[in-house]
Amino acid sequence: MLDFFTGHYAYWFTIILLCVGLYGILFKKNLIKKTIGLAILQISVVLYFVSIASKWDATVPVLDPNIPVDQVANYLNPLPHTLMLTAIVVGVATLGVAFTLLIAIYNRYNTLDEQELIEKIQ
Amino acid sequence: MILFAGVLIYAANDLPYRGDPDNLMHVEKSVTNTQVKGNYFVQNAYRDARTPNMVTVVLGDYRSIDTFGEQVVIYTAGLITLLVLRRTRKIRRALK
Amino acid sequence: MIWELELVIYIFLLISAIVALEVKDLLVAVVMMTVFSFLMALLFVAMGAIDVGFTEAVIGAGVTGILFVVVVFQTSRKSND
Amino acid sequence: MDLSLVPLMAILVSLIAVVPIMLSSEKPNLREFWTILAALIKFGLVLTLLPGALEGKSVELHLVDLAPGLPLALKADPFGVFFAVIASGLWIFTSFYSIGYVRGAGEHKQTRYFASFAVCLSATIGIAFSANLLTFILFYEMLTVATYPLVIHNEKKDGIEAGRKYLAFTLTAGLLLVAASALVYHYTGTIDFTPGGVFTDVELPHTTMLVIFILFLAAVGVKAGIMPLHGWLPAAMAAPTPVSALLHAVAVVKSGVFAVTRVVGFVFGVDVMGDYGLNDILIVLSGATIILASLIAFAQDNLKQRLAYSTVAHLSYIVLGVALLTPFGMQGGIMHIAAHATLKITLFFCAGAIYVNLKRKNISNLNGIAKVMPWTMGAFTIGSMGLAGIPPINGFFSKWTLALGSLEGEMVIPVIILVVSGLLNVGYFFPIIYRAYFKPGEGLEGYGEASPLMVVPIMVTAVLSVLFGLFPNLFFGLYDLAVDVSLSLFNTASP
Amino acid sequence: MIESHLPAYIALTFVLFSVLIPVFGLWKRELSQPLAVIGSGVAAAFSLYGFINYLNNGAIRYYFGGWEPPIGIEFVYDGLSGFFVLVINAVAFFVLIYSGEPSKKEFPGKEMPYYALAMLMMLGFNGMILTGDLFNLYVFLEIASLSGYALIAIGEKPAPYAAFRYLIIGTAGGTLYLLGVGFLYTITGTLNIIDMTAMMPMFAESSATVAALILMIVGIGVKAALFPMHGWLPDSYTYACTSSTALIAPIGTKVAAYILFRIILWVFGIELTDAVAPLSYVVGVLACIGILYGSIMAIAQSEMKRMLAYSSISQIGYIIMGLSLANPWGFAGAMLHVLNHAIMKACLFMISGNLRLKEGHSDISRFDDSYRKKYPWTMASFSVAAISMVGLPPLAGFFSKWYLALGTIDNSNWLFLAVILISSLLNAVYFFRILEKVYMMDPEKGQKEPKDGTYNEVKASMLWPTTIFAVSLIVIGFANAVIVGILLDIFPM
Amino acid sequence: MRRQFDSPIVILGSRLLSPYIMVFGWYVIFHGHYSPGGGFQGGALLAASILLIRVAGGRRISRLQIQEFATTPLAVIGVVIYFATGLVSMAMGGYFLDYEMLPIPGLDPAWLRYYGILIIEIGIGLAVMAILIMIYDNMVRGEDYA
Repeated sequence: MLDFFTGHYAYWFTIILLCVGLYGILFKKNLIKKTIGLAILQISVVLYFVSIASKWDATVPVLDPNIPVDQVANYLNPLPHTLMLTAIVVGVATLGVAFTLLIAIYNRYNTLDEQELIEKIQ
Repeated sequence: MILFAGVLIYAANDLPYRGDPDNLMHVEKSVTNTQVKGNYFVQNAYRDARTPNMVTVVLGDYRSIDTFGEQVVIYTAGLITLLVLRRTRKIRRALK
Repeated sequence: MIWELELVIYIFLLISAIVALEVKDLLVAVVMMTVFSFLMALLFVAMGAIDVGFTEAVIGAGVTGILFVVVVFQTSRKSND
Repeated sequence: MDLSLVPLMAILVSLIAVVPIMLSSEKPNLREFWTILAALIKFGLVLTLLPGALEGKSVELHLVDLAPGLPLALKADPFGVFFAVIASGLWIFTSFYSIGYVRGAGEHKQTRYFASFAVCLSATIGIAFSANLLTFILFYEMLTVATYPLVIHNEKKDGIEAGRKYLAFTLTAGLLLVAASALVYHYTGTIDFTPGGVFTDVELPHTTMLVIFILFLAAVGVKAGIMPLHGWLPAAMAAPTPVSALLHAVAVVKSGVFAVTRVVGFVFGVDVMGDYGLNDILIVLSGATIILASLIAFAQDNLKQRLAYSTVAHLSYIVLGVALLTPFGMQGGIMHIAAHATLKITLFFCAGAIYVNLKRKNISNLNGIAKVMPWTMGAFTIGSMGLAGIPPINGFFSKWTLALGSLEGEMVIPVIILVVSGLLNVGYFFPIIYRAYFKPGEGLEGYGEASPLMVVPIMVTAVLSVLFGLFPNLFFGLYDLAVDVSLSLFNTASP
Repeated sequence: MIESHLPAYIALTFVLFSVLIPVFGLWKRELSQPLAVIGSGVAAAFSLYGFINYLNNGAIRYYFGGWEPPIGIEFVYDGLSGFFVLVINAVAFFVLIYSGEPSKKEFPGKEMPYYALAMLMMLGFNGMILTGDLFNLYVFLEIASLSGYALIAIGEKPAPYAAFRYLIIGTAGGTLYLLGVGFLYTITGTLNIIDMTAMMPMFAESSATVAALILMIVGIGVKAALFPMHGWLPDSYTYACTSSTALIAPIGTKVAAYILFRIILWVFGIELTDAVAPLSYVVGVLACIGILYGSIMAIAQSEMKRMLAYSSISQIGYIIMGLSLANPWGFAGAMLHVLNHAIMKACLFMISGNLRLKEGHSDISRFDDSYRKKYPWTMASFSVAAISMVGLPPLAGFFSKWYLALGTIDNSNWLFLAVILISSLLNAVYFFRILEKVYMMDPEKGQKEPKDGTYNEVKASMLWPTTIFAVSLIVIGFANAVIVGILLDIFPM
Repeated sequence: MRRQFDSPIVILGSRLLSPYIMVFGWYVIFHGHYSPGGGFQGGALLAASILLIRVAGGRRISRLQIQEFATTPLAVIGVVIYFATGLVSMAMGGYFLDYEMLPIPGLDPAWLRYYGILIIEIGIGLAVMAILIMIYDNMVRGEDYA
């Protein structure tokens, strides 16, 4: 049972974080809040990848001459890390675009509240 | 959203234990007997590029097109701010 | 990997995420978002992903934080929810 | 001479004619010259196919593949040639008549009118010469679209309503046809028109067969005006009269019954129809349509509406004949295509002439017009007598054959239906004639006969129908063709 | 030599031009659009050559950095990707030619970033199609999406808001896709598509696989505007400027559909997809609802662009339905519909752009019969495209529906067949409504004579792409046997 | 943001901090082979050092550093460095981004890869720095929607 817990608790927390992010996206009316929810969602996925890369008792994926590489269990899996570097940067780019659009919206309608925006558009 | 959480929890029960070095993404050969990436990277990164930081090697060499794409994403974001927000002085004068 | 440490960070992460979403002052929300990013970076490092942690600290907490602040200053600071 | 390209050329002639017609929109005479030229060439081309068809041969032509294994194929078999001869022959008269009509009535957008007309004829000939269902669908839809501008020609509210109704009916029909064809293709692997049907090698559950048949029936039944699906036809009478005359008496509705015949004889096959008892549905529906439509025709005061319901009734004669599944019945049905075409076109021409000349549409206003328009009313009398089935006009002959066919199939009810509807025909046509000849007219001073461009075609078609009645084989051996067709269906079906 | 590098060339052409455009655009703004046209033209030529080469010599696998998969990342140029690349590049080429004129009016002074982003978006789409790596796909997906958001944000006043909504939904979708990839990676240990395909049968029963599949379908379904996830589409397409809509509408959703095809038919295979839950059937039902919903909403619209946007939702449904049928006919129908719909939608949006440029609006209720005189060619193209959308032979639109109908019958799926038929009728309703307006006098205004309009057709650079698309619809209609023959060979089962 | 902060301490502090962050940024780029870091992190740090001054000092001071119009060319240069590396290796007969084919004489393939990675990291660093500054500049300026 403890085994199952230690094996899975990281997933559960990630899932909760994902749900929090999704909640922000779906139910928050303020557009900046939505953006924050988006950021949480993205980082949670990053967290998932990072947590699957881990191995018990392994070291970081930087070569240490004292630790042999033929024992794979000695090093963490570098691939998810790489992927997540990319994903983080992609997330920042997305957020940049979102901010740009937010400023454009505010310039035009002087509000960032979804309800008011819909009223003003119609 | 509850549906979403349900799907995820359903999925998580079948995921392999975290941190177990015997996971399929960590072992040497996959079920169809092909090379597993994570393993290969750990073992051969230094030999291939003389760089101790495996992440850098994967980023810059094995999956370089990913990184290139990533750079292009950033480049895209820059151009987008340019497109949506900025107007050059020349144009502003022309519009007046 | 010390799972007790991770557990603590996880709980703080959750708190900061929820606060960031629920607080009415957007500047506070943005600051909480930065805190969230920073905790996340900490967690990454604790899990051994030093590169990712570094990147998250620099980009997630640093640059995104600045940009968030710029947006809040450029637009409004109040939120209805 | 190699005939294989002739069907294609016959289709393309009027399609190509659209270009000069459009280009000479500013010069009415030149434009109408193109129309008539195209009509004549088309008729000539169709006639070149006739000798071969009389010998029972078919001309086949495979063009591009429309889908893997499904070519755009043309096949001028006797039945197709039969239909093509009627359609293209009557187009010549209609062209002349149209000129008189549109000028007399001062219609607008005459170029569009003639261009659409030409396209319609292409589509009709295409339907006649289609070798498989896919090609058939192609031309069927083309006919739908090309007729639409003609239906809404007056661009008044009723015209547009009629156009919408027309599109609703025919497009649905087209889609059902697509579905039905796809089903046939799925089950049999072919959708070529084969005398005797494509289902000979396939055993299907009764329900499946029934579903396919009902889909087909709903699809082609719309254009054939079978009763619950006839709604568009009276509405479409908002179109100019030549359109009603050629399209709603000949081209479109006859494509419908042509399609019914194709489906019964060439897709299902006579035997299959009989084995699965599918023809009973057709007999019941068409019988009901004949009686009901005739009764409704009584109630119509508008002359064109009355003619329209008469059309609905007479189309069902053909369907009935086909559904009897006997050689005589089939033959009578096919002959009635020709008979009804000539007769109804005469009647519509007359109605149009009356409208253009006197601006009168309603039957109650027709008192005494025979004195003003003797020729027109004479032709009208011939036409209505023919439809009522009075010898020696050609309507009698086909009805007689139909009756023979039903007796041959040992069915009595169709005969009764034929007799009753004949009486009903008399009932709704003769009051018109009575009014025209014997009631004193009002306000007719100063009016004379319609322009010769209209009267001559009327007379020609009237005379034609009389001659057909007397000598069925006189023109182009149409009678022999009909006999050949019906026999071919029955011979191949029983090897 | 060139053959083996083709997949890279196609994508790199767009990179090259997305860099060249700022370089020249900072110096001379007017050069941006011609450069973009050249770029997409070169790419279209490459993809045409590549497709012919594929037909003769078979698929190409290109290893980036010289690392063989699964170590490195590869580009796979096989039949499916070749077909899609050809379609989207050809369409983009013509749309970019077209966009020269409207761009002067709609976003003056912003040509340089606009066309650079258009190139980047095409890079993203091409990359998504060509790549053989699931994570790489995500990267390209984000490139394409980000530039798509930006292109949509240019337009009328509410455009940024529409783009922002699209961004939120789209990025969430992309993130869910990434999570799905994560699940797959966790259980298989690979990211390469071909590698994963070989391993998949061993993990089909795992709940994580099913969840990954669901997440991917949802994530990509957002981009494809699959029914419950379509919310972003109508606003985005309506408020965006003409050139953006004409560029994104025909291409964007198709590429997402491509990914669904790749995942469901190739990576998982239809048996594995349905092993635990009848997912493909669920997707098909959603597609059906989307078809009907889109058609009905389109009837309710009075704005032509919005109507076309709803029509897009409905048409995407056809493609996804063909996917869920998972038999050769359904596949061929869906693929043919990808081609047809790309051309039809591009043509129709370009026509709405023509009208907006000349009339200043594209409100259907204000159309009248003078348009026929003023814009004869535009209206002729519209008639062709509209009739093709309705699905009347011999135009291209009919045949995709024909094959789809055959596919539904092959599966004995009468519900889908009925949906195809009903939606065709609904299509007819909203297109004939416009045709009626344009070609006829309005009876209610009591107008006696047609309004006179003098010939006022748009410039050649706008007119030609429109008419070429219209003509190509007829050509495709007659040549579809050839295309379908090729497509049936591509089908994986 | 747009205007200078009133407090001199803020601007002084940021001016003091900025050069060190910048140096650290370059260090991270070049030392990415041996320790965590690389183009993105380094580029972000470089951008941070410049943004710090901008946030504190407003637009007037920002002219003294990298000017606004210079960011787009810098970004293009960054992308071009990466792209050209790939193209060169392609031109030398390899695959795109195949560093073994880079025309640097006298090095075995592994070292070629080492330098190839370094080159692209520099490209990434430049591009990221330029673009993050660009995003900031454009956002601060705001949109002048008619």
